[in-house]
Amino acid sequence: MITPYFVIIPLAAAFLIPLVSKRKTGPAVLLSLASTFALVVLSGYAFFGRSGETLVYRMSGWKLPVGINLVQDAFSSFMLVMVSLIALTSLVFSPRYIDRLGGDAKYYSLFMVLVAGMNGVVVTGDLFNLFVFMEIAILAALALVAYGGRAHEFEAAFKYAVMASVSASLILIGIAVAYSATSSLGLATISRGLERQSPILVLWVGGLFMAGFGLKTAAMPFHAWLPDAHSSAPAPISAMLSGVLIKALGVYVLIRFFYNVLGAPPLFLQIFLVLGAVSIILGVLLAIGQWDIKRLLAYHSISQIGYILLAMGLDTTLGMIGAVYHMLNHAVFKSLLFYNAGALETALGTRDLREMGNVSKLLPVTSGTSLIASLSISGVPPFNGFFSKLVIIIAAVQAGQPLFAFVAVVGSLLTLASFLKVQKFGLRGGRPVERLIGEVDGGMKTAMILLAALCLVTSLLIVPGIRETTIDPVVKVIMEKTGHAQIVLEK
Amino acid sequence: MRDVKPGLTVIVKTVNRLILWMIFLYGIYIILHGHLSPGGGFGGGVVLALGFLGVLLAYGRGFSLNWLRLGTLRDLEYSAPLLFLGFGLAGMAWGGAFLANFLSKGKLFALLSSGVILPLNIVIGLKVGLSLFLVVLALAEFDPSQGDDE
Amino acid sequence: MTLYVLCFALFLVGLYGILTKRDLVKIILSSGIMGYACNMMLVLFGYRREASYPILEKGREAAAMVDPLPQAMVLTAIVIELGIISLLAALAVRLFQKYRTYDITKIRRLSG
Amino acid sequence: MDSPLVLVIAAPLAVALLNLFLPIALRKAMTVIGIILGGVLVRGFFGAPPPSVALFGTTALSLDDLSFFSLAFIHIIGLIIFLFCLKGLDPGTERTFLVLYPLTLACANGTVLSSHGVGFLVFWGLSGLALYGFALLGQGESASATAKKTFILVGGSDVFLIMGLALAAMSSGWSLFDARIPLAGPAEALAFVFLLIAAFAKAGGFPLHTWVPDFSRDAPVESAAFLPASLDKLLGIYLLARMMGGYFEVGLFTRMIVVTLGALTVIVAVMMAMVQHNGRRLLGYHAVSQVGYMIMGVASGHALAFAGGLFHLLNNVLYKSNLFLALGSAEKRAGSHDLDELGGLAKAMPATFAMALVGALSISGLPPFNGFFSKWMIYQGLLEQAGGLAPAYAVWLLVCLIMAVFGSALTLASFMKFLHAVFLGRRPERFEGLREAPANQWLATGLLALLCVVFGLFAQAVPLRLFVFPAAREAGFEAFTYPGFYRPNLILTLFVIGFLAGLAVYLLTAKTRRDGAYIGGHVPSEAFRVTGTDFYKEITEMRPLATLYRQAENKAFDVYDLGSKATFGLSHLLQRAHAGQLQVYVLFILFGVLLFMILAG
Repeated sequence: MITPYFVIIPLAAAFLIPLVSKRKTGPAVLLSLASTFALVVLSGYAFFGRSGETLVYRMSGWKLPVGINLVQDAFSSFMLVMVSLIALTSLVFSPRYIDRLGGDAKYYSLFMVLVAGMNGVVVTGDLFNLFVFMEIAILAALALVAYGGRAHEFEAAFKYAVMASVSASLILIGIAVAYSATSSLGLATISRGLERQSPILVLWVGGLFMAGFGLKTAAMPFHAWLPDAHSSAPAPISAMLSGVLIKALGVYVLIRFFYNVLGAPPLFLQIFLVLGAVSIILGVLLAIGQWDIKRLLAYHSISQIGYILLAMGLDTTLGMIGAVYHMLNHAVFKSLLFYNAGALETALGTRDLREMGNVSKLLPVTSGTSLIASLSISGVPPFNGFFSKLVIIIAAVQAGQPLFAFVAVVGSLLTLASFLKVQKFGLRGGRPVERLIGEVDGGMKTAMILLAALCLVTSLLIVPGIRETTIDPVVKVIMEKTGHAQIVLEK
Repeated sequence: MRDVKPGLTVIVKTVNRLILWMIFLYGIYIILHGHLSPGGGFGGGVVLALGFLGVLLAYGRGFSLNWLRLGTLRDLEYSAPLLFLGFGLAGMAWGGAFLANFLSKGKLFALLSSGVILPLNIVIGLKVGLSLFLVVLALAEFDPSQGDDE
Repeated sequence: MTLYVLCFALFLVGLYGILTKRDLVKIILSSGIMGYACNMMLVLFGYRREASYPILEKGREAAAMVDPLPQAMVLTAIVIELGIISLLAALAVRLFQKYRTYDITKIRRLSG
Repeated sequence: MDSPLVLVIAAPLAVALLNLFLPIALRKAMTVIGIILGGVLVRGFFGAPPPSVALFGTTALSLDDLSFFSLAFIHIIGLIIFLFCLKGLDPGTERTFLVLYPLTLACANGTVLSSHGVGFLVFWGLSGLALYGFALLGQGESASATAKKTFILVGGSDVFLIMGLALAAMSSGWSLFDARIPLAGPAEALAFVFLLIAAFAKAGGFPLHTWVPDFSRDAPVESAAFLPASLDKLLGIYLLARMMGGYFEVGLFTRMIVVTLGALTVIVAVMMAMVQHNGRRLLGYHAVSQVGYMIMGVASGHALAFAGGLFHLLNNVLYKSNLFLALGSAEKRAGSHDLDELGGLAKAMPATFAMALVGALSISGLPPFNGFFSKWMIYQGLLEQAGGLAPAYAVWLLVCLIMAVFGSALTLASFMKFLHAVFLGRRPERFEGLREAPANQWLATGLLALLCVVFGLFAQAVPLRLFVFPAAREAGFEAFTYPGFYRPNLILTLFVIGFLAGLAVYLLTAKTRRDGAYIGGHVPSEAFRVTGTDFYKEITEMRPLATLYRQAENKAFDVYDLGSKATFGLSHLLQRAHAGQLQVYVLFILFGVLLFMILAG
């Protein structure tokens, strides 16, 4: 049984790191890289080797409804692959960047706690356990946002922390209501229990969770922490936050809870649609006016999450394919974009687009990969973003929601506009840059090239034949809805 | 000006000296009886941390840090969760699942009973006590009057 | 019922604090109050009328007990809250070092 | 997978990938080989269309006469323009250029061969991406802004295409070739509008045309001839022809709207073209204005006009790339594409001048060149159609027609200015000793000019019979009757006779004296040189036009600029809600929670 190792490995690494590396960061880097690599291999094995199977792991041997169980199905494995991949590239990117901030081994330790928290959320089958892992991840994320030690970083972390504690309270009340109604905490047993409850109660629980996890997702009225936090964090952490944290803690939980536990109640699907549409448009409108490159990227995270929410709200298989696929794609290109921003910041010493210029000669890797990432996020073929947006728009039209499809279309157009703005001012502007302040080192380049290649490779996932082994099992798990609880309970 | 000794008055110090070991004893008692009565690793750990906190308040930072080795404390704190994970893995190896019991369960209401819970409580107590103390210590290190305006 | 209403009132007190207070420390305390309200709610949900504490003792029959699980959850939630609050406190001190104020309305370098 | 259809796309694609690693000389050789290989394959399709290619259970690629029409000319024009590129590319950007060129060809081939909507989308978007790539190669100060604008308009229209095809697929599936969608419900109407947006943005139709002149000014001149003047027209009008010829069942009113847009394109662009001081921008605006005729022809729904529209597309591709390349030759020698700085190059570059003259006469619609023939077909078709319509519609159509004819006259005027400014007039002193353009360049423009003449003289025998009429038939337009009387050979004979007579009169009777300019005894200096751009200066000062021109200069009519202003305004408004106030942020959350609670009852 490999499921618990997804939490054990990063957690052990997190606490081993400060023990083995006192002054030098070398061992810390090696240890974290090694453990993340192990996670990549494990999750890859879990996803490709045992795809379609639902594994249930009972902690200390206790059965449901008493014990805590870990559930690993295709959807969890998919998320695990995503988290580990982005974490690996983020760690490859980190060393030089963190050294520049005066970094020490604590960074890597916190990083591994973050990974452990996210993995925990993804593999757990228990509601309260999920809450705990979520808080672990949030705590690590808060500390990492403030890691640079500058004024605005503390500010962002503080605001994020206050808002996160509000949402934690909401989630806790939701858990309390769910527990009082069903006397259990396992997701599967709650799903069974809520079927017998009055629909009003289900709506209340849903509303509380929607608000609580909506904040982690950064859907539109709950988004205000995101641009601050994601733009203030060190670049590799921004990549982790925007790339996977909002998905592992937000989207994943929303899908899991509303589809597999509540069985996709229509009211919430409507809410998903509306939140998604609002997030797409307002997020991208806010983004296009930014001059700080990382803030611009952060607002785009809101807008792209909107696409995922919109696709989730369609309640069709095609829509869910779009949502899952876009989730992976967004993780890839958004992380890459944040690495680009980090590399630019290292090389030019500024994040303001107006102070940058034509660096395509001086920084060929950065500008090349950022072009690829920009085109991906704007939905230009042959990159991955095109295909997921295509699927989402087609799904929206086929689901009889052309209005929402049109919102997605307009959002895509504005996304393109704002990323061409980044290209024009940041990387290929008229003003040539003579001199670089810092050097973009091999690790950064490796991370960027890796993700740029992934931008192309992941577009293959939509090809029929490959899709059957990658995205389809994930979607199958989700679209089983409450039937999934039955499978878990029977194990 | 006479030079001010760090810490509080001699009364506090004396009382603290007398009471400290009792606090520790109480904390350890709670930790060890976690599986029998209310309490356990977390509660006991907090009491332990309060004991340390007393020293810190009474004698000041300098003395406390001399008295306790910060590095050792940190290492202990970091290794506590590792120990916890170790027990979990041992459960996997011998008990069949993560954190499963692999020790003898003993007799009900005896101190050495309930298998793996007792050692886990001890580990948790260690972790909580040290963590809390270190958190307070870290907060005490800040000097709001110092700092760089940005 | 009264207890639930009071719990909710406590929650609102916390929320009110976060929404209206300017001082960082008061905001931290308010968020703590909100957390406590939730914890109490959780404990209340596990309460059963005329039941005793959920501990098995020598010489005592296993009678009706309140639900122990919410209490365990509350304990965990408290630990988490402790973590968040200590982090918030640390951030507040560092914020003061940087901004020379505890007023949250003056700490707004990130906008737009 | 070994179908020749796949090979037509794969060959240039493989060349593009190979070119990433080869030295420059080999890149050129590979590209030539790739295009010729493709051309041979396409030649093989003539009369014997290859079987369709199926992918994942649906027909992905297939060839009908309309796609064959586009495919053939993609190859012809690709080869000729590449002949021009063999020598004289900008060394700084040469390497990338030689990768993008075959890539663009591959995408264009893929676009016209895709019968499945998704494949079409992918190739269509890729060709837009290639366009952006070329735009990024531009060197001037405004090049990066132009690249941005180009790709926002062209790439942005792709998402509308996605939406349009998705909506259309609801009623007829994903096949582009054999669908007949009635414009009945709002979904179909919306699909039509979205596809129209995509086609207009690609081809450069009003009001989405504004990227064309900018791109023409800033991108490398070869790419201006290659993309906005040729391939993008081929693709955009290809899509429009598909839409109008069978994909949708279009009603009269819709046709009239599109025809009106076409007429507006003609007149607006040509008015702008006339006052340009920059040669490339001038040609760019004309590239837009010519699209207007194609749109009118293709959209009108009359068989002859449809064929005329397609024929005009071919002709435009020929003479417009000819003109761009000729200007490019001049520019590479003289170092400027500003009409005010050029002048008198005819003596130094006689071959280039001759070719440009043919192009200019063609575009202005002078018989017997090809431009006249296709315009004539369109006019005839429209006139005939107007005869069969209700009076209101007939008047409407006639107004459009008059606008188009007027545009044609202005085109002639504009090209007189162009020729004068570049090749005639007095030569500035710094152009002494300029040499003729390299042979490959005037050979390329010469080939294009030759084709212009051939297509004009033998229109019936060659292009119409072989390419245009089959394509129009594919779109469901069958009866081609010529109501008027036009015979190019006769016209040519009359012209030649007239010309010879004039020459005879000149040689026999007149005694001409040649002398320098006399300016009251002053030494003629640069300041007294009359540049071509002054011809139409008054137009910009004429009374209602003056305000319009001023507004146009401030980009008041530019969709792109209006859109960006609106967007940034909204953005600014929203930013004020995110002023860093924690309390406000928490209120957002509270608002959301209350909303959910209310919804949950």
